[in-house]
Amino acid sequence: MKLLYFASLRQKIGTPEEDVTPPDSVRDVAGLIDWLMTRGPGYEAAFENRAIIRAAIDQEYVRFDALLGTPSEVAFFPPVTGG
Amino acid sequence: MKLLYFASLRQKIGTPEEDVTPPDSVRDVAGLIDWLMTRGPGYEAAFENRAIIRAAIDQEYVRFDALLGTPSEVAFFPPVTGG
Amino acid sequence: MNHVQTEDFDINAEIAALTKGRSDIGAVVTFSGLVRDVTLTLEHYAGMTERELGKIEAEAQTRWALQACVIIHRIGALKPGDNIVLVITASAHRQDAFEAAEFLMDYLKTRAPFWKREGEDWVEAKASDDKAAARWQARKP
Amino acid sequence: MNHVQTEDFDINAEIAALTKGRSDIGAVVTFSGLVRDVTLTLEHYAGMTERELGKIEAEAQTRWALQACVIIHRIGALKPGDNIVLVITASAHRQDAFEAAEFLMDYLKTRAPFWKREGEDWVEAKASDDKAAARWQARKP
Repeated sequence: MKLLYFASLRQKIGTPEEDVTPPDSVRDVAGLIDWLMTRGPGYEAAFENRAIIRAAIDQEYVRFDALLGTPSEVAFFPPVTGG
Repeated sequence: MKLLYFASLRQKIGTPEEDVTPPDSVRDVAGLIDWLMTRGPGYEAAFENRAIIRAAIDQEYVRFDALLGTPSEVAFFPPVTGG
Repeated sequence: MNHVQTEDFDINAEIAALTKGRSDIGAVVTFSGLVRDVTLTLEHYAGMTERELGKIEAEAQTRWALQACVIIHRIGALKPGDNIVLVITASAHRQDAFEAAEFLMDYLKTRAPFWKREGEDWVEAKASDDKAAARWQARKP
Repeated sequence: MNHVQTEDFDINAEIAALTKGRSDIGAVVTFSGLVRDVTLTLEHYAGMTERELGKIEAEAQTRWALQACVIIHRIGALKPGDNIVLVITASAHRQDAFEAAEFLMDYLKTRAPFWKREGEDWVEAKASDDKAAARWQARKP
Protein backbone atom coordinates (compact mmCIF):
# COMPACT_ATOMS: atom_id res chain seq x y z
CA MET A 1 0.00 0.00 0.00
CA LYS A 2 1.41 3.36 -1.07
CA LEU A 3 1.43 5.95 1.71
CA LEU A 4 2.09 9.68 1.30
CA TYR A 5 2.97 12.13 4.06
CA PHE A 6 2.93 15.90 3.80
CA ALA A 7 4.22 18.92 5.72
CA SER A 8 4.88 18.30 9.44
CA LEU A 9 3.94 14.62 9.12
CA ARG A 10 6.49 14.12 6.40
CA GLN A 11 9.15 15.76 8.55
CA LYS A 12 8.34 13.69 11.63
CA ILE A 13 8.19 10.40 9.73
CA GLY A 14 11.22 11.31 7.66
CA THR A 15 9.93 10.35 4.21
CA PRO A 16 7.37 11.75 1.76
CA GLU A 17 6.28 8.34 0.54
CA GLU A 18 6.60 4.64 1.31
CA ASP A 19 5.16 1.26 0.40
CA VAL A 20 3.87 -0.73 3.33
CA THR A 21 2.11 -4.06 3.81
CA PRO A 22 -0.10 -3.81 6.87
CA PRO A 23 -1.50 -7.02 8.39
CA ASP A 24 -4.97 -8.21 7.28
CA SER A 25 -6.40 -7.02 10.59
CA VAL A 26 -5.94 -3.42 9.42
CA ARG A 27 -9.27 -2.62 7.74
CA ASP A 28 -9.84 1.11 8.15
CA VAL A 29 -7.90 4.37 8.39
CA ALA A 30 -7.92 4.35 12.20
CA GLY A 31 -6.49 0.81 12.17
CA LEU A 32 -3.80 1.86 9.71
CA ILE A 33 -2.78 4.74 11.98
CA ASP A 34 -2.68 2.37 14.99
CA TRP A 35 -0.43 0.02 13.08
CA LEU A 36 1.84 2.82 11.75
CA MET A 37 2.36 4.08 15.31
CA THR A 38 3.99 0.75 16.24
CA ARG A 39 6.68 1.38 13.62
CA GLY A 40 8.83 3.83 15.58
CA PRO A 41 9.06 7.14 17.43
CA GLY A 42 8.76 9.25 14.23
CA TYR A 43 5.37 7.68 13.48
CA GLU A 44 4.34 8.00 17.12
CA ALA A 45 5.13 11.72 17.05
CA ALA A 46 3.41 12.20 13.68
CA PHE A 47 0.13 10.57 14.67
CA GLU A 48 0.08 11.49 18.38
CA ASN A 49 -2.64 14.13 18.06
CA ARG A 50 -5.28 12.66 15.75
CA ALA A 51 -7.44 15.77 15.96
CA ILE A 52 -4.97 17.48 13.64
CA ILE A 53 -4.51 14.61 11.18
CA ARG A 54 -6.30 14.63 7.85
CA ALA A 55 -6.53 11.48 5.72
CA ALA A 56 -7.23 10.99 2.02
CA ILE A 57 -7.75 7.76 0.10
CA ASP A 58 -7.02 8.12 -3.61
CA GLN A 59 -6.99 11.91 -3.23
CA GLU A 60 -10.39 12.16 -1.55
CA TYR A 61 -10.82 13.23 2.07
CA VAL A 62 -12.01 10.36 4.26
CA ARG A 63 -12.97 9.93 7.89
CA PHE A 64 -10.94 7.63 10.11
CA ASP A 65 -13.68 4.98 10.01
CA ALA A 66 -13.38 4.72 6.20
CA LEU A 67 -12.51 1.22 4.99
CA LEU A 68 -9.18 1.07 3.17
CA GLY A 69 -10.16 -1.29 0.36
CA THR A 70 -7.39 -1.53 -2.25
CA PRO A 71 -6.38 2.09 -2.80
CA SER A 72 -3.73 3.42 -5.14
CA GLU A 73 -2.56 5.75 -2.39
CA VAL A 74 -3.38 6.80 1.14
CA ALA A 75 -2.22 10.22 2.32
CA PHE A 76 -1.85 11.72 5.77
CA PHE A 77 -1.30 15.40 6.45
CA PRO A 78 -2.00 18.20 8.94
CA PRO A 79 -4.81 20.77 8.47
CA VAL A 80 -4.22 22.69 5.28
CA THR A 81 -2.87 26.26 5.33
CA GLY A 82 -2.96 27.46 1.73
CA GLY A 83 -4.54 30.62 0.39
CA MET B 1 -29.08 81.51 -7.47
CA LYS B 2 -27.19 79.01 -9.65
CA LEU B 3 -29.19 75.90 -10.46
CA LEU B 4 -27.84 72.69 -12.02
CA TYR B 5 -29.89 69.93 -13.64
CA PHE B 6 -28.64 66.47 -14.56
CA ALA B 7 -29.73 63.51 -16.66
CA SER B 8 -33.49 63.29 -17.33
CA LEU B 9 -34.14 66.56 -15.45
CA ARG B 10 -31.68 68.40 -17.67
CA GLN B 11 -33.40 66.98 -20.76
CA LYS B 12 -36.88 67.90 -19.59
CA ILE B 13 -35.90 71.41 -18.51
CA GLY B 14 -33.72 71.89 -21.59
CA THR B 15 -30.63 73.35 -19.92
CA PRO B 16 -27.85 72.03 -17.69
CA GLU B 17 -27.54 75.22 -15.71
CA GLU B 18 -29.26 78.56 -15.12
CA ASP B 19 -29.22 81.54 -12.81
CA VAL B 20 -32.56 82.33 -11.20
CA THR B 21 -33.85 84.85 -8.68
CA PRO B 22 -36.71 83.24 -6.75
CA PRO B 23 -38.96 85.49 -4.65
CA ASP B 24 -38.11 85.96 -0.96
CA SER B 25 -40.98 83.64 -0.02
CA VAL B 26 -38.92 80.71 -1.34
CA ARG B 27 -37.04 79.53 1.75
CA ASP B 28 -36.45 75.82 1.34
CA VAL B 29 -35.87 73.22 -1.39
CA ALA B 30 -39.56 72.26 -1.56
CA GLY B 31 -40.45 75.93 -2.02
CA LEU B 32 -37.88 76.28 -4.76
CA ILE B 33 -39.35 73.28 -6.59
CA ASP B 34 -42.87 74.73 -6.23
CA TRP B 35 -41.68 77.99 -7.71
CA LEU B 36 -39.71 76.33 -10.55
CA MET B 37 -42.82 74.36 -11.55
CA THR B 38 -44.60 77.62 -12.31
CA ARG B 39 -41.98 78.42 -14.94
CA GLY B 40 -43.30 76.19 -17.73
CA PRO B 41 -44.23 72.70 -18.89
CA GLY B 42 -40.57 71.50 -18.99
CA TYR B 43 -40.20 72.26 -15.30
CA GLU B 44 -43.58 70.75 -14.55
CA ALA B 45 -42.57 67.52 -16.25
CA ALA B 46 -39.18 67.50 -14.55
CA PHE B 47 -40.49 67.92 -11.01
CA GLU B 48 -43.80 66.08 -11.40
CA ASN B 49 -42.77 63.00 -9.42
CA ARG B 50 -40.88 64.29 -6.39
CA ALA B 51 -40.20 60.79 -5.09
CA ILE B 52 -37.56 60.43 -7.79
CA ILE B 53 -35.95 63.85 -7.40
CA ARG B 54 -32.69 64.22 -5.49
CA ALA B 55 -31.45 67.64 -4.38
CA ALA B 56 -28.00 68.86 -3.39
CA ILE B 57 -26.98 72.23 -1.99
CA ASP B 58 -23.33 73.06 -2.60
CA GLN B 59 -22.69 69.44 -3.63
CA GLU B 60 -24.18 67.89 -0.48
CA TYR B 61 -27.38 65.86 -0.51
CA VAL B 62 -30.22 67.64 1.27
CA ARG B 63 -33.82 66.87 2.14
CA PHE B 64 -36.61 68.96 0.66
CA ASP B 65 -37.14 70.74 3.97
CA ALA B 66 -33.55 72.03 3.94
CA LEU B 67 -33.29 75.82 4.04
CA LEU B 68 -31.66 77.30 0.94
CA GLY B 69 -29.55 79.98 2.64
CA THR B 70 -27.13 81.58 0.17
CA PRO B 71 -25.69 78.64 -1.71
CA SER B 72 -23.13 78.68 -4.50
CA GLU B 73 -25.20 76.10 -6.36
CA VAL B 74 -28.33 74.00 -6.00
CA ALA B 75 -28.59 70.81 -8.05
CA PHE B 76 -31.55 68.60 -8.97
CA PHE B 77 -31.25 65.15 -10.46
CA PRO B 78 -32.91 61.72 -10.62
CA PRO B 79 -31.73 58.74 -8.54
CA VAL B 80 -28.14 57.91 -9.45
CA THR B 81 -27.30 54.93 -11.66
CA GLY B 82 -23.50 54.70 -11.72
CA GLY B 83 -21.32 51.71 -10.95
CA MET C 1 -6.78 58.40 -4.78
CA ASN C 2 -10.17 58.27 -6.55
CA HIS C 3 -10.56 59.18 -10.21
CA VAL C 4 -13.31 60.01 -12.66
CA GLN C 5 -11.98 59.52 -16.16
CA THR C 6 -12.95 58.73 -19.75
CA GLU C 7 -10.03 56.39 -20.39
CA ASP C 8 -9.93 52.73 -19.32
CA PHE C 9 -8.13 51.64 -16.15
CA ASP C 10 -5.28 49.16 -15.66
CA ILE C 11 -5.99 46.87 -12.70
CA ASN C 12 -2.42 45.54 -12.45
CA ALA C 13 -1.02 49.07 -12.34
CA GLU C 14 -3.58 50.20 -9.75
CA ILE C 15 -2.87 47.21 -7.49
CA ALA C 16 0.88 47.77 -7.88
CA ALA C 17 0.45 51.42 -6.86
CA LEU C 18 -1.42 50.38 -3.70
CA THR C 19 0.87 47.55 -2.64
CA LYS C 20 4.30 48.78 -3.78
CA GLY C 21 6.99 48.51 -1.11
CA ARG C 22 4.53 47.28 1.52
CA SER C 23 4.48 43.96 3.34
CA ASP C 24 1.49 44.61 5.60
CA ILE C 25 -1.13 43.80 2.94
CA GLY C 26 -2.38 40.21 2.92
CA ALA C 27 -5.53 40.63 0.86
CA VAL C 28 -6.44 42.67 -2.21
CA VAL C 29 -9.97 42.60 -3.58
CA THR C 30 -10.92 44.22 -6.87
CA PHE C 31 -14.36 44.74 -8.30
CA SER C 32 -14.79 45.71 -11.93
CA GLY C 33 -18.17 46.61 -13.32
CA LEU C 34 -18.55 46.01 -17.05
CA VAL C 35 -21.07 47.08 -19.67
CA ARG C 36 -23.30 44.20 -20.68
CA ASP C 37 -25.24 43.97 -23.94
CA VAL C 38 -25.90 47.67 -24.45
CA THR C 39 -24.18 50.90 -25.40
CA LEU C 40 -24.05 53.36 -22.55
CA THR C 41 -23.26 57.01 -22.02
CA LEU C 42 -22.20 57.95 -18.51
CA GLU C 43 -22.48 61.46 -17.15
CA HIS C 44 -21.79 62.81 -13.69
CA TYR C 45 -21.96 65.87 -11.47
CA ALA C 46 -18.33 67.00 -11.54
CA GLY C 47 -17.23 68.17 -8.13
CA MET C 48 -19.98 66.46 -6.15
CA THR C 49 -18.88 63.08 -7.52
CA GLU C 50 -15.37 63.48 -6.14
CA ARG C 51 -16.77 64.65 -2.79
CA GLU C 52 -19.15 61.69 -2.55
CA LEU C 53 -16.46 59.19 -3.52
CA GLY C 54 -14.20 60.70 -0.87
CA LYS C 55 -16.95 60.41 1.74
CA ILE C 56 -17.75 56.82 0.78
CA GLU C 57 -14.07 55.91 0.98
CA ALA C 58 -13.68 57.65 4.35
CA GLU C 59 -16.70 55.77 5.67
CA ALA C 60 -15.15 52.45 4.55
CA GLN C 61 -11.91 53.39 6.30
CA THR C 62 -13.75 53.92 9.60
CA ARG C 63 -15.61 50.62 9.31
CA TRP C 64 -12.79 48.27 8.26
CA ALA C 65 -9.05 48.02 8.79
CA LEU C 66 -7.97 48.99 5.28
CA GLN C 67 -4.38 49.58 4.23
CA ALA C 68 -5.59 51.29 1.08
CA CYS C 69 -8.51 51.65 -1.25
CA VAL C 70 -9.28 53.31 -4.56
CA ILE C 71 -12.33 53.97 -6.68
CA ILE C 72 -12.08 54.69 -10.42
CA HIS C 73 -15.19 55.47 -12.43
CA ARG C 74 -15.37 56.06 -16.15
CA ILE C 75 -17.62 58.57 -17.91
CA GLY C 76 -18.52 59.11 -21.55
CA ALA C 77 -19.47 56.58 -24.23
CA LEU C 78 -19.02 52.91 -23.38
CA LYS C 79 -19.75 49.80 -25.42
CA PRO C 80 -20.47 46.17 -24.46
CA GLY C 81 -17.60 44.61 -22.55
CA ASP C 82 -16.07 47.96 -21.57
CA ASN C 83 -15.06 48.61 -17.99
CA ILE C 84 -17.26 51.09 -16.11
CA VAL C 85 -15.97 51.11 -12.55
CA LEU C 86 -13.10 49.73 -10.50
CA VAL C 87 -12.95 49.41 -6.74
CA ILE C 88 -9.84 48.06 -5.01
CA THR C 89 -9.47 47.38 -1.31
CA ALA C 90 -6.30 46.23 0.46
CA SER C 91 -6.18 44.91 3.99
CA ALA C 92 -4.22 42.59 6.25
CA HIS C 93 -7.14 40.13 6.18
CA ARG C 94 -9.51 38.99 3.50
CA GLN C 95 -12.77 39.57 5.36
CA ASP C 96 -12.09 43.31 5.66
CA ALA C 97 -11.07 43.59 2.02
CA PHE C 98 -14.16 41.72 0.77
CA GLU C 99 -16.67 43.54 2.95
CA ALA C 100 -15.20 46.96 2.26
CA ALA C 101 -15.29 46.36 -1.51
CA GLU C 102 -18.95 45.33 -1.35
CA PHE C 103 -19.73 48.35 0.80
CA LEU C 104 -17.94 50.75 -1.56
CA MET C 105 -19.88 49.40 -4.54
CA ASP C 106 -23.23 49.47 -2.73
CA TYR C 107 -22.71 53.06 -1.59
CA LEU C 108 -21.27 54.20 -4.90
CA LYS C 109 -24.31 52.78 -6.72
CA THR C 110 -26.75 54.67 -4.53
CA ARG C 111 -24.90 57.91 -3.69
CA ALA C 112 -22.29 58.89 -6.26
CA PRO C 113 -23.92 61.23 -8.82
CA PHE C 114 -23.45 59.27 -12.04
CA TRP C 115 -26.19 58.57 -14.56
CA LYS C 116 -26.29 56.02 -17.35
CA ARG C 117 -28.07 56.62 -20.62
CA GLU C 118 -28.83 53.75 -22.97
CA GLY C 119 -29.41 55.30 -26.39
CA GLU C 120 -32.04 57.97 -25.64
CA ASP C 121 -33.31 56.35 -22.44
CA TRP C 122 -31.99 57.04 -18.98
CA VAL C 123 -31.34 53.87 -17.04
CA GLU C 124 -33.63 53.61 -14.02
CA ALA C 125 -32.31 53.15 -10.50
CA LYS C 126 -32.83 49.66 -9.09
CA ALA C 127 -34.60 48.93 -5.81
CA SER C 128 -32.13 46.06 -5.31
CA ASP C 129 -29.30 48.60 -5.11
CA ASP C 130 -31.12 50.58 -2.41
CA LYS C 131 -31.68 47.34 -0.51
CA ALA C 132 -28.01 46.36 -0.85
CA ALA C 133 -26.92 49.74 0.50
CA ALA C 134 -29.47 49.63 3.35
CA ARG C 135 -27.99 46.47 4.85
CA TRP C 136 -24.87 48.43 5.89
CA GLN C 137 -26.95 50.92 7.88
CA ALA C 138 -27.89 48.19 10.35
CA ARG C 139 -24.19 47.46 10.84
CA LYS C 140 -23.08 51.00 11.56
CA PRO C 141 -20.07 50.98 13.89
CA MET D 1 -9.04 26.63 -15.69
CA ASN D 2 -7.31 26.32 -12.30
CA HIS D 3 -3.54 26.32 -11.97
CA VAL D 4 -0.90 25.46 -9.42
CA GLN D 5 2.33 27.15 -10.41
CA THR D 6 5.61 28.53 -9.09
CA GLU D 7 5.55 31.67 -11.27
CA ASP D 8 3.56 34.81 -10.50
CA PHE D 9 0.20 35.49 -12.11
CA ASP D 10 -1.01 38.41 -14.23
CA ILE D 11 -4.44 39.60 -13.09
CA ASN D 12 -5.11 41.70 -16.22
CA ALA D 13 -4.33 38.74 -18.47
CA GLU D 14 -6.48 36.37 -16.43
CA ILE D 15 -9.45 38.75 -16.45
CA ALA D 16 -9.01 39.31 -20.18
CA ALA D 17 -9.03 35.54 -20.76
CA LEU D 18 -12.31 35.19 -18.83
CA THR D 19 -14.12 38.15 -20.36
CA LYS D 20 -12.77 38.20 -23.93
CA GLY D 21 -15.48 38.47 -26.59
CA ARG D 22 -18.29 38.28 -24.03
CA SER D 23 -20.93 40.87 -23.22
CA ASP D 24 -22.85 38.90 -20.60
CA ILE D 25 -20.46 39.69 -17.74
CA GLY D 26 -21.36 42.70 -15.62
CA ALA D 27 -19.18 42.02 -12.57
CA VAL D 28 -15.66 40.69 -12.09
CA VAL D 29 -14.26 40.18 -8.59
CA THR D 30 -10.65 39.27 -7.94
CA PHE D 31 -9.08 38.25 -4.68
CA SER D 32 -5.29 38.19 -4.36
CA GLY D 33 -3.65 36.81 -1.25
CA LEU D 34 -0.18 38.23 -0.55
CA VAL D 35 2.68 37.25 1.72
CA ARG D 36 2.93 39.60 4.67
CA ASP D 37 6.06 40.14 6.77
CA VAL D 38 7.55 36.65 6.48
CA THR D 39 9.27 34.36 4.02
CA LEU D 40 7.15 31.36 3.12
CA THR D 41 7.58 28.04 1.39
CA LEU D 42 4.42 26.55 -0.05
CA GLU D 43 4.03 22.85 -0.75
CA HIS D 44 1.01 20.88 -1.90
CA TYR D 45 -0.34 17.41 -2.64
CA ALA D 46 -0.05 17.34 -6.43
CA GLY D 47 -3.06 15.67 -7.96
CA MET D 48 -5.35 16.02 -4.96
CA THR D 49 -4.95 19.81 -5.09
CA GLU D 50 -6.25 20.01 -8.63
CA ARG D 51 -9.16 17.69 -7.76
CA GLU D 52 -10.10 19.76 -4.71
CA LEU D 53 -9.86 23.05 -6.61
CA GLY D 54 -12.07 21.55 -9.30
CA LYS D 55 -14.62 20.43 -6.70
CA ILE D 56 -14.61 23.80 -4.96
CA GLU D 57 -15.12 25.56 -8.28
CA ALA D 58 -17.93 23.18 -9.26
CA GLU D 59 -19.63 23.80 -5.92
CA ALA D 60 -19.44 27.57 -6.50
CA GLN D 61 -20.96 27.10 -9.97
CA THR D 62 -23.97 25.28 -8.47
CA ARG D 63 -24.49 27.94 -5.80
CA TRP D 64 -24.17 31.11 -7.88
CA ALA D 65 -24.83 32.18 -11.46
CA LEU D 66 -21.21 32.47 -12.59
CA GLN D 67 -20.12 33.13 -16.15
CA ALA D 68 -16.62 32.02 -15.28
CA CYS D 69 -14.19 31.55 -12.45
CA VAL D 70 -10.55 30.65 -11.97
CA ILE D 71 -8.25 29.79 -9.08
CA ILE D 72 -4.47 30.15 -9.35
CA HIS D 73 -2.26 29.13 -6.44
CA ARG D 74 1.50 29.48 -6.25
CA ILE D 75 3.89 27.00 -4.66
CA GLY D 76 7.58 27.21 -3.74
CA ALA D 77 9.52 30.00 -2.04
CA LEU D 78 7.73 33.31 -1.56
CA LYS D 79 8.90 36.54 0.02
CA PRO D 80 7.06 39.50 1.62
CA GLY D 81 4.74 41.20 -0.84
CA ASP D 82 4.63 38.23 -3.23
CA ASN D 83 1.33 36.96 -4.54
CA ILE D 84 0.18 33.60 -3.15
CA VAL D 85 -3.26 33.00 -4.56
CA LEU D 86 -5.67 34.52 -7.07
CA VAL D 87 -9.40 33.88 -7.32
CA ILE D 88 -11.47 35.50 -10.06
CA THR D 89 -15.23 35.29 -10.42
CA ALA D 90 -17.31 36.71 -13.26
CA SER D 91 -21.07 37.07 -13.20
CA ALA D 92 -23.90 39.15 -14.60
CA HIS D 93 -24.41 40.69 -11.13
CA ARG D 94 -22.06 41.83 -8.42
CA GLN D 95 -23.63 39.95 -5.52
CA ASP D 96 -22.96 36.59 -7.17
CA ALA D 97 -19.40 37.52 -8.05
CA PHE D 98 -18.61 38.78 -4.53
CA GLU D 99 -20.18 35.88 -2.68
CA ALA D 100 -18.66 33.25 -4.94
CA ALA D 101 -15.18 34.76 -4.54
CA GLU D 102 -15.51 34.73 -0.74
CA PHE D 103 -16.78 31.16 -0.86
CA LEU D 104 -13.93 30.01 -3.10
CA MET D 105 -11.35 31.52 -0.74
CA ASP D 106 -13.00 30.10 2.39
CA TYR D 107 -13.19 26.62 0.90
CA LEU D 108 -9.72 26.78 -0.61
CA LYS D 109 -8.27 27.78 2.76
CA THR D 110 -9.83 24.82 4.54
CA ARG D 111 -9.84 22.08 1.88
CA ALA D 112 -7.16 22.50 -0.78
CA PRO D 113 -4.06 20.54 0.31
CA PHE D 114 -1.47 23.32 0.52
CA TRP D 115 0.83 23.90 3.47
CA LYS D 116 2.86 26.97 4.35
CA ARG D 117 6.21 26.77 6.07
CA GLU D 118 7.77 29.86 7.66
CA GLY D 119 11.47 29.15 8.00
CA GLU D 120 11.51 25.78 9.81
CA ASP D 121 8.02 26.14 11.28
CA TRP D 122 4.83 24.96 9.67
CA VAL D 123 2.12 27.58 9.76
CA GLU D 124 -0.81 26.45 11.90
CA ALA D 125 -4.34 26.31 10.58
CA LYS D 126 -6.61 29.07 11.90
CA ALA D 127 -9.92 28.46 13.65
CA SER D 128 -11.19 31.65 11.97
CA ASP D 129 -10.79 29.95 8.57
CA ASP D 130 -12.85 26.95 9.70
CA LYS D 131 -15.50 29.32 10.99
CA ALA D 132 -15.52 31.28 7.72
CA ALA D 133 -15.97 28.05 5.73
CA ALA D 134 -18.69 26.78 8.08
CA ARG D 135 -20.99 29.73 7.40
CA TRP D 136 -21.55 28.44 3.85
CA GLN D 137 -22.78 25.07 5.13
CA ALA D 138 -25.83 26.73 6.64
CA ARG D 139 -26.60 28.24 3.22
CA LYS D 140 -26.40 25.04 1.22
CA PRO D 141 -28.73 25.24 -1.80
